[in-house]
Amino acid sequence: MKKRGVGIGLSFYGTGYGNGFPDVSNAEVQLMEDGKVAIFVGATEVGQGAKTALIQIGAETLQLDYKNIIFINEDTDMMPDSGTAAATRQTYNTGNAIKIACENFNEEIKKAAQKALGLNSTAGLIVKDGVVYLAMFPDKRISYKELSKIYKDDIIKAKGTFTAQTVKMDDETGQGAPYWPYTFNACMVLVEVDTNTGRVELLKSIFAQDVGRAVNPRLVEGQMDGGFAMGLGYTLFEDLNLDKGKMRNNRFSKYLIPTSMDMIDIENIIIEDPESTAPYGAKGIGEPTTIPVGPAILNAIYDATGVRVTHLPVTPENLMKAIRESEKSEAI
Amino acid sequence: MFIQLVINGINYKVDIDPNMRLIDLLRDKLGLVGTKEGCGEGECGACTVIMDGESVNSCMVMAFQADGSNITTIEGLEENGELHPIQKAYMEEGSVQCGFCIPGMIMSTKALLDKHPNPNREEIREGISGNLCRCTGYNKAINAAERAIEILKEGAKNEA
Amino acid sequence: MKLNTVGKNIIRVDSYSKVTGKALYPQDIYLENMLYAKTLRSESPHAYIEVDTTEAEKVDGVVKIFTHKDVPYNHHGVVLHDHNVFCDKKVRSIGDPIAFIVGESEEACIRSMKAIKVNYAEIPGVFDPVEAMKEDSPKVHDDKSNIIYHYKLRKGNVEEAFKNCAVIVENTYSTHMQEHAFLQPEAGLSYVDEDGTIVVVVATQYPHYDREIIARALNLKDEQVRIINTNIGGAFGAREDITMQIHLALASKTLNRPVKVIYNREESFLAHSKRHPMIMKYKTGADKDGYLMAMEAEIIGDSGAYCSWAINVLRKAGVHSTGPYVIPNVKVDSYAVYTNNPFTGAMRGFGATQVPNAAEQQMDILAEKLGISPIEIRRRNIFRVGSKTATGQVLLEGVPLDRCLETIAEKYEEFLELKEFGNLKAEEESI
Amino acid sequence: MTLDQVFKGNSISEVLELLNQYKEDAKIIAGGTDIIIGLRNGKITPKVLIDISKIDELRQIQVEENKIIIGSATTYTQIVENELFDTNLYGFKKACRLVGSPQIRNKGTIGGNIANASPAADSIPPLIALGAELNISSLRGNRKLLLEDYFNEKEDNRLRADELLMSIEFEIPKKNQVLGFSKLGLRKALAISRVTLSSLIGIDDDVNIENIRVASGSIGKYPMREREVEEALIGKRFNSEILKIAASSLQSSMDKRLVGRSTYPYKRRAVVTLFEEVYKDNLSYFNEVTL
Repeated sequence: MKKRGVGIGLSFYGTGYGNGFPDVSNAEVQLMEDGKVAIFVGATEVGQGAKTALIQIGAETLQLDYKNIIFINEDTDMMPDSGTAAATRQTYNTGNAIKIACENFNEEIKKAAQKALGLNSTAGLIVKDGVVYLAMFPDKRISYKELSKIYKDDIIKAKGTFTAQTVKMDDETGQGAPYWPYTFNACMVLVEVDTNTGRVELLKSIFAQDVGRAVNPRLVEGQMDGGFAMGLGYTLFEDLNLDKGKMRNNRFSKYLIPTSMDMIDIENIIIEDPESTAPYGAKGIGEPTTIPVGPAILNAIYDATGVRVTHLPVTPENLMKAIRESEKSEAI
Repeated sequence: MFIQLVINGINYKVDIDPNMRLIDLLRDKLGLVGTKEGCGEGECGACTVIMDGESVNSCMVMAFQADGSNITTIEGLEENGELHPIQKAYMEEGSVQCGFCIPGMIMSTKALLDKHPNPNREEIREGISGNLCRCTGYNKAINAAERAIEILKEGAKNEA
Repeated sequence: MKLNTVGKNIIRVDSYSKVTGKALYPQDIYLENMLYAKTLRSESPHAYIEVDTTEAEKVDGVVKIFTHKDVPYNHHGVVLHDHNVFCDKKVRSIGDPIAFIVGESEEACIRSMKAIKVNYAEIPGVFDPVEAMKEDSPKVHDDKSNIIYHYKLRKGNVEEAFKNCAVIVENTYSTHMQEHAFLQPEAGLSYVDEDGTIVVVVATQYPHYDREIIARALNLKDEQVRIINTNIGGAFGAREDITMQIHLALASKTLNRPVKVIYNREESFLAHSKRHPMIMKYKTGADKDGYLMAMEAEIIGDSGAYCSWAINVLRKAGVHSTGPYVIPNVKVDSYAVYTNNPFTGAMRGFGATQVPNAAEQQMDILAEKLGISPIEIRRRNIFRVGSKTATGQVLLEGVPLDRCLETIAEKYEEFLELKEFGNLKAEEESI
Repeated sequence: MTLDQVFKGNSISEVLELLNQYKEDAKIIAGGTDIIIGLRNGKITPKVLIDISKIDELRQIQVEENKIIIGSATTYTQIVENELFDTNLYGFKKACRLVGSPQIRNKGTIGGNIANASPAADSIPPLIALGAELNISSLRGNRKLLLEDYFNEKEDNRLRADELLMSIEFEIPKKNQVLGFSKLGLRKALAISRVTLSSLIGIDDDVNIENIRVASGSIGKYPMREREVEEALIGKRFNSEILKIAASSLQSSMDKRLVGRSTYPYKRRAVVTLFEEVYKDNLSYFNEVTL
């Protein structure tokens, strides 16, 4: 018999290392010889889109076309330490470090322009599209390219460091402010359960994700789809089948992650609420997108079958076991 | 032993070891490293190439079996420096994340569209169902296939 | 604020190289005069070992077999240094590295690896974290307690609060171990630069950490090690801990030649961490109007044979155990425990992924008992701007959970209709 | 891997010669989807590999009088794309379409699944239900074997070292017969089947079951005929009433066969859904076709 159910799941997620640990990101910005601007950070692109999102934050702060930014994040000899690409921290933490470094760079380049243009102050100087000019007299202007030629031996550069604020929790009471910022989401699913085979089929889902501000909405949607698929696999398919410390399912023919046919189109809704301490309000969302999926599916399975599954994964056999047990107890 | 085959339009005569798989030939011998190995058992599809018109896992083909075949790998899709419409669509639709599955995914999409130029979303899902991806949840790859179909149609119209 | 670039769907800057197959991952790089390597791993979950490489060294094409004897500081780990670079006396889980065989070809390394004799003197293992917490359980790390960490959260008075609850729900939930299953299996290369710098080319989440840990293991200064991070084929937390980085650096430093290693999928499963399985005992109470009054939880996380991030993960699980709800009285104890299972560590959600499977089901059970909808009970309890979390943190801003909830709530009726429609149809068709 | 020599077979006679020469040292490769895994993990260690995937006679689907003959190196994709399997043989097409993934179906062959005796081979139960026979050749001669006899405990029936599986043949079902198939996998693609069921059912003018063959996969040691189910259903009116009978008679067979196995309670119940699916497919065929 096929039975349908609706379930929801909410979650919150504290980003960053947390618990008062020095969560430091560094960034360096430098004018290159061709007038382009290089950003050096130790923020790893693992596929989440850090490189693109961080370039966008840099471009925004530098008021520069993103194509004129050179982004170096691959070599420890060239880049400062920006912490790990984990804890959903790169957009917020390294994004802030880049923003600060770029703001500092804007001041440095204004100073350089002041000298080159023979002005008596940097006041009123504007940086825009690779040019520094005086707002009240726009003829006073100099391009980054020209500046790079003048300052060849005295490279224009700046640094930025950001340390996230968290408070270590008390050892006995756990009281403290362990993470900041928090990211929130809500997910709802409609599933269909076959009460003979225990197969759970996903039919429909809507997923609302707080992002602070979406630096690149399409990348955010990609994270939401991917997070959903991982949550789906975690809940319904993936089982290492551990036996006395040995993983029986240790390859892809046995450890089943969702295929394209197991996924469905998700209605992804991005909720924006810019966070004042974040770069342009943007918070990280990498990890949170996977969290509410399982709970929503579990609640939907209950709604469909009246059976509470308290042990993951809900493989067909595990679900059937739970269904049989609940039928037995009902019979008594 | 020597085998002869065409890869991305180029004739090759290569000396192979009998134990070599097609993926080993492509990567280790010919430097075509865009074809990836993700599982070695035909499950993940990262090593997908098109062999005589059909998508195959190059980890599931022995190199000697490819003698006389015509093979297209991801490196063979660009023409005169112009990206293939599927490649363009993957970029535009944001279908790429870590990228490791992408060459295989694109080759499967190409094999699908070569045979069936107008699949619906479900048929696209089936067409890439032999390509595992852990990052994207597949949906943007399906969007890209749909976008590629549009680009290909526009191209055909312009030619006509 | 008018923004020019932020908020725009610009095309990913790395996508051109990735759609053309030009993006290089470590396995795609071939260097001249390059050696290959294989890692011999433990087949036992808990045993004393004796390793004899005499025969293996004689295998044609083998250049050197590295073991613990070759490592100046044979320890590493992201929090505690409880991993061995190569196990010396004891293995603690299946997959622990024992030796690194370097040779002229991969085949030579495999032949040699098979010729290494490892004598395993089995020790009773412990595979259940609850068992492992008992005093008389086998100890994974010498005589140290298996309990690595205990996080305590105390707010208000749960005993008193439960007395005043209209409904109380008690359940024990458990979650399993999850594999990251990124598509690119681990691979890496190393070589020595003209100036003597040891260069390790890998795909890692945190290159500066790798540099530091390699330098420490090999007794070098940080500046003597350089990490080049290639394209990375997914991580999800599994590229936080060290896998082959020290092995490669050691081999190139010793042999002064490039060395490459590629894990196959099975080895990848063995080499990196997993998501912590957790046992979560929950007691949650609400008043008759559906407002949460108290929650008590005990969370036990299986760290496997090594700590990795267990302390931080179980801390995070504890902090997030309430779900995004205001609860005035909270008591949480979370524990990280050693067992002889594969080690667990960072994975997407980092402890905050497991607990909602319990907390969110508790919410629905409470709602059902109170006769209100799952949406409604959440509406009454969610964090909003100004709410205080169980740790006493004031959520000053950026709490649009109400908007997230209302966004899905708008579709709740539609989902229910589709459910009813499907159920009616199934009943009609039922045979 | 242990290979010294590999041959690309150009003709059947050449392959038979090679098999005769190398015997146990040789292995046939067609699609390679099973054998390469075996070579890589050391489960099989042949010295010689003979490829038959390019021999045209072995990769064609022919109709001869009332029979369909499928060459052993025919791929699943060839079957899925062949119109012969669109109507009352749809169950066979469905089984082939549910194999692995497009890449696997493009390489994997119908003969490979049989020769490797994979217990979870999806295409076997429908062929057993069709009463398919195997044509096997060697330099010593030819033999015919019922597919359902291939998968039993008699090792004699299995392919010998010098033998080549040439083709699989079966009678084309009549218009009043339909082949049904259903599969329970753990996911929707790349799924190894937990249980499969297939049936060939023929009905008479009064809509009574005139003839029937039922076969299962993964509810025994090997794919097999389910005679108890056949006996229970023959002569019965083809309507939803038969589902209960089918399920309970199969369950009673399973009770004898599987009891004590950890998967038994699960599979015992799952077959109910599988029978429903087969029944629905069959019903829609009978509804569409005017007999």
